[in-house]
Amino acid sequence: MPKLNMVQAINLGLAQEMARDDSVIVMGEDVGVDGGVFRVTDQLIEKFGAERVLDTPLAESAILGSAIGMALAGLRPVAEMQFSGFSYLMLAQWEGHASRYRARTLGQFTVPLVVRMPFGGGVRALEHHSESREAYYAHTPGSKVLIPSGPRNARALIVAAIRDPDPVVFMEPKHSYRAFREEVPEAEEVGKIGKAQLVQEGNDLTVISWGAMMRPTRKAVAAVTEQRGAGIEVIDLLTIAPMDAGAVVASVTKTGRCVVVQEAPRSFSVASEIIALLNDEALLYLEAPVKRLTGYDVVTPYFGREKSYIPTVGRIVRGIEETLDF
Amino acid sequence: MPKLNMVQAINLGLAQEMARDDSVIVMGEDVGVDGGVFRVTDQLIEKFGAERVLDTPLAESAILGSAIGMALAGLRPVAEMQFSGFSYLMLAQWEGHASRYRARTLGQFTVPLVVRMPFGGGVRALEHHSESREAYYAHTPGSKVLIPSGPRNARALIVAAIRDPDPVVFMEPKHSYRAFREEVPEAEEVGKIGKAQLVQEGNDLTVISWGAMMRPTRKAVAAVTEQRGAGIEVIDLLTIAPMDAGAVVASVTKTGRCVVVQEAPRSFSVASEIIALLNDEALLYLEAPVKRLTGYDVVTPYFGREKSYIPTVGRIVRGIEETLDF
Amino acid sequence: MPRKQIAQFEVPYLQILDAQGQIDPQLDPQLPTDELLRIYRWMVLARATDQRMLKLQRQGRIGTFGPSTGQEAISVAAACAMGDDDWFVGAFRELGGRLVRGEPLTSPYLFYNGYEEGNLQPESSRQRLLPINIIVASQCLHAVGIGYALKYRQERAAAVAFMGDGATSEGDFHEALNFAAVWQAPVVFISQNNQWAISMPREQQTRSQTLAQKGIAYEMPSIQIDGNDALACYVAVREALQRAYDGGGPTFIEAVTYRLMMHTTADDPGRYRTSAEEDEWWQQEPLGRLRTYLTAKKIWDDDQEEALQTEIKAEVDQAVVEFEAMGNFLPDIPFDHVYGTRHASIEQQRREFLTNLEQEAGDA
Amino acid sequence: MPRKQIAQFEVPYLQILDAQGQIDPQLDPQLPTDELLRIYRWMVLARATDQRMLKLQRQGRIGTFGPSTGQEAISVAAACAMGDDDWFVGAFRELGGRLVRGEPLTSPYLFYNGYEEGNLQPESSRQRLLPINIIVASQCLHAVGIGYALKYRQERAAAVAFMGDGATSEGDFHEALNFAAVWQAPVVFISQNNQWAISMPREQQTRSQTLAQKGIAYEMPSIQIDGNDALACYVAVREALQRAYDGGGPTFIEAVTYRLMMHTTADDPGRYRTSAEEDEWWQQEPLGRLRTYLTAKKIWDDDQEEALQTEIKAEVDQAVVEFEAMGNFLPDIPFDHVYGTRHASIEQQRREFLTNLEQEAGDA
Ligand SMILES: Cc1ncc(C[n+]2csc(CCOP(=O)(O)OP(=O)(O)O)c2C)c(N)n1
Ligand SMILES: Cc1ncc(C[n+]2csc(CCOP(=O)(O)OP(=O)(O)O)c2C)c(N)n1
Ligand SMILES: [Mg+2]
Ligand SMILES: [Mg+2]
Repeated sequence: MPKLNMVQAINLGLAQEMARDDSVIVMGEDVGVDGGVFRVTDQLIEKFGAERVLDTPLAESAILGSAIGMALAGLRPVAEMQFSGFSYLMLAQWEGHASRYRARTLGQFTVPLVVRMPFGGGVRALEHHSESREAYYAHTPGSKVLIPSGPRNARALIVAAIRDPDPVVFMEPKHSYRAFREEVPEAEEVGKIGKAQLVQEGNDLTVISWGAMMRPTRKAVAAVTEQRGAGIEVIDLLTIAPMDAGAVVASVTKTGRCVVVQEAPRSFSVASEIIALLNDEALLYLEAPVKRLTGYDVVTPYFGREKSYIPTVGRIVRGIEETLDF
Repeated sequence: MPKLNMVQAINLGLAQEMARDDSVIVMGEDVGVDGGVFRVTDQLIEKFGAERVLDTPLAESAILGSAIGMALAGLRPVAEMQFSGFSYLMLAQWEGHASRYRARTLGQFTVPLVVRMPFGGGVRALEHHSESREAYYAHTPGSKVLIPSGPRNARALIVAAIRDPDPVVFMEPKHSYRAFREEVPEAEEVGKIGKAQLVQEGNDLTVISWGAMMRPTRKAVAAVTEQRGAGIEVIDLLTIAPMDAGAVVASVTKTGRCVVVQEAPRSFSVASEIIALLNDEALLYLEAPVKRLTGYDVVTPYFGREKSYIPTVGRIVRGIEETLDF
Repeated sequence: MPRKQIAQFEVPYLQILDAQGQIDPQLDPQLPTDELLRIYRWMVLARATDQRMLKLQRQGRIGTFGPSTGQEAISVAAACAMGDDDWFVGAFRELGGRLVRGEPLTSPYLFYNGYEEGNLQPESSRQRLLPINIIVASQCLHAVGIGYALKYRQERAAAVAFMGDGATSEGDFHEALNFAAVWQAPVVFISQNNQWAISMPREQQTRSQTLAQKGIAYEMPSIQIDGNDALACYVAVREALQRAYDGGGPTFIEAVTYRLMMHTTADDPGRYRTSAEEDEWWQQEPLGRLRTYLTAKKIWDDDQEEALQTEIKAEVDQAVVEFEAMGNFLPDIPFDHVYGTRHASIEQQRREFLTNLEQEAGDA
Repeated sequence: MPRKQIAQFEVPYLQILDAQGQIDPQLDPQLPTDELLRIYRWMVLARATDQRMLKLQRQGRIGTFGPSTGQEAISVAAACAMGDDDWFVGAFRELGGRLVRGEPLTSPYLFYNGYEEGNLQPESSRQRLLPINIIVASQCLHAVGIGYALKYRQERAAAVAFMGDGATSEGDFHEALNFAAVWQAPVVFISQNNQWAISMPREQQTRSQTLAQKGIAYEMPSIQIDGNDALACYVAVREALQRAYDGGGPTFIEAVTYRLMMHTTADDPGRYRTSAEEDEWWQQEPLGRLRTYLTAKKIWDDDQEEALQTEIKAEVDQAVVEFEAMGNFLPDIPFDHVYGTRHASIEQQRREFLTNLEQEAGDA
């Protein structure tokens, strides 16, 4: 099995789906000749031609809006927003059309499409290139929101997203793009949308995270486990919406303690929703407040300061310990 | 004191602020000659002229984007989005500029402006005219989000919003526009941004709501109080972000039980954040799960079905009772 | 100072049938009689439906809606000029065209009474008719994507997108025309310039003398036509479709017309325009002049007109009866169509919803 | 078929100094010597700063940035043509113009090293220089609002907005030009058509022959100019400003230039364009031709050039030294500027942040 980084893994998934189904079209700014500014779509134009790998003009609303038209007419577009920070330009098309077409027509017209977008910080990038706003999309009914955390699940989930009958926001944690490699089988693997992954079992505390935060989370969990011998359960959410409530609730019902690690600002966020869910279904099992280790409710600082604003291994370790000791 | 409905009350606030300060400019689609599709800006063009009450072309991003320019240059624009359902077209300007200019320039450039927008359902309107998406704005750092619930606080808050040094999203619950009247003093009243209102004190349970949901909430509370003699504390949030955490926590710390009533879809919402806040600060005081009485996570139905999807008095009564009886 | 001119552009105009119903013989497209009568019949049906809806709205039997009276020519003629494989991508003021494309006569009532069922196209139809679109200009982009898909699949077909004059101010309009031109997508963009966007007159919406000239920004063949002249509409759309089918890419058509009624039933035009202006435009409305022409051409007479009116009244009556007999609107249908897949959290909320609904019934 | 033409448009072009530095005497604006030398000096300083940044970036001393080498003429000439009361509203490739407008020489380094401090304008300055704007085309709208405010306050001033060629595809560009035209706002829109938007060549960005013709859509005076000809840039901007001051509303200028370097330091142009193309454009770059002209005009010679280069190198060296000596970047400053008012929840998070920071320090 080849060892791939996340960029290569998503590229593999895209290439395989394009080979399998000629209704799959890749489109966006610089996705063709340039292969994408992160090279996620590298070589696709050579393999599948400029009719299936569209270098579009610079207009995010048009990229999604025309992708919606393609999907209505039977194609399966995979559109890229060059950075999630520019995706708000297409939110009206997302909220108003992509997420609604099925409901509006009681299933007669559907828009199976994927919007891929790199998101998150930690790569010393310019303004607007470091935010995490998955909550916008997750709060929009009719949207599916996926966030892979590693090469293998990224490949499996991009395939699932492309085959899914619904519009999917596929948010790629750019900090993880080249951070590590995993074995990714050539053979087809199709992720399950709506399912979280139980990364590690434990009885004392549940840590829930997703995307780029999975790495510091795992390191922190390893450290705490080593230091204290605590049994920590780790959940990788993978699907943000519709969330795998069952997995979250089952775990915390068992452990009674929970820490959520997220890069996005704290308030009105995915972490908030996880807590609300636990309140609904597991309150009586909670032995400590659920801890939110998150970004702060400040305007994302330029990269000179960003590091301190993203949860670190040390902060996660302390958060877990405090929750264990509560 | 004249008895005014919410439309008249906001109109009064706008007119008084325009008279007081010639840097206040009203702008938007049909706000001038037509006086706004809901008449909130009625007569302003007659009183202040077409240079200060701008009927703009049909373009939401331009309305906010040019308002940002005006604010940078020292004006205080009050821009209208004709319906919140079209405001996503300006979210990129909001997230990318309005909410960031202060942070970006460490306070050197600021954008004191207000974006008014009617939101919410219950008025038998067409698609996109019934949603509640306050969570988008609330989740955006640097944004202040206000939602009045009645004529008097609407007037006081619009005045506060106009005078505030920051960009404010002022969401007007259109169902409450003409639903009832209140005495609104001619004399200046300036609301306090960041402060919730304790509508009614009680020791047994806290109900938190805002906007149009305050009315069924109050009715439900009256019914439960009458039936059971329970002491129910009622909080009208008024400011969604930055939220008055102190008021919420103090109340639930006292009562131990809490119900949140909201029109918006449930997940990743303001209600979720309130629960997360209580988890952080008041978990040990909770005698029952906080109950979310909310819209569902479905695409807002057309108005033929909408009624069942908006929390009703009966549903709130039952929610309160269940939480009391937990 | 002497400066080079590096590009020149012109904006053409087409009117075939003038406001008095006189045809310009040089421009006569010589449409077959049955096609002329077909166009006329749909225009009459659209007008009758529109006026009935107005009545129903005033009686509280349907909700807010935006009448299209006075604008029948362009959407009907366009729809008649279209082929079966073409896609109709409307805004919200193309009632006539929608009916031509096979929308059930009951659908407008259902839609404006708040039921998604009003968006359903007959299973038997080609279903290349998108639902009404309310987010101004947003649909222009869908047409571009559809056009791209048609081109990609090498179908000899096009997408026809409608928008208002106000819509041309939105970013989505601009992005759509640019994408369509770059892709040379088979799309016909038709701006119904009805002089008003709610209370905003055309002259304040944009400073350009014509809307048609906006196509120059995209090097797109563009034309202004008399949008109340069904023949000019038909000819211009047919030409544009032909260009699209032949690989010649998109066309932009400005159809000059007038919104004779209120913006929607919630609107009061008396606040922003004079009835004198309305009266003037009533003189130019499309049905009368087409009837004059058909009569002059001796393919139509008063008896036929009377028979048609009777027939159409019956059709409209029948549709309203059918609409009002419809009742089985399942309350939890929104839960079925959030996603195309089932999810536990949605199903749990559905149960909660149904329990609540039962209890509400008990409350009453 | 004979059709009426109802409107005609032309797109003018202006070049004064050709690629060889030859002036068209008919078009010579006869700028005073000190103004010519001032323009040249800023262009040289911009080039030197740009090249130094490239070096610093390669050494990891600053982060990703987008060089403006080759595009100095337009932003410098525009800034030199502007009055003190005018607003400079840039995108991200107007380094030269920004420096002219009084941006501290250390700011670019600070900005591209990830500190908001790089956006601070000297307290002593007029501060009509907005920070770098990264959301393509979004700043065009800010310029329109500023223009409106200037008009409203009856200031004799204008806003000058810069954007790229790619930017003309965004909806915000369209909406901005439309609003500006409708409001007749004093705004000068300058599109730096540098032939590329990252990997997207100008011809695929839009189908129009020129970008200038996009102004026709808004009935806006528009012109294409040689953007590497500092004189044409100066003249065109001055004319546009004059029009704006005089109540004549906005102007759209397409300045044809070329991005001689990579899009940003993260980009590899070798993936999408040839070095032959780059070489060709190096022949037309703006500094050389202006120097040739100044030399031919006998107001500049090699000694002066050498002295200038030495002087500017020292200035740049000094700026880098100053930049690298800066250090007191308070970590919790973002909490100060979320709002202009204090809020308990933000202050609580600040405390949490500071505690964490202390503990992190302990971790290390
Ligand atoms: C994006 C958006 N903004 C605002 C509205 C509210 N609105 C509905 S129709 C309309 C005017 C549309 O004018 P025009 O495009 O000329 O179409 P017409 O109504 O004249 O057919 C407005 C402002 C909307 N539906 N969508
Ligand atoms: C709205 C938006 N979309 C995408 C990007 C990413 N991006 C940054 S610059 C750029 C190309 C800009 O091209 P152009 O307008 O020609 O300016 P140039 O870089 O050539 O100066 C892109 C796509 C962005 N910054 N903003
Ligand atoms: Mg109109
Ligand atoms: Mg460019």
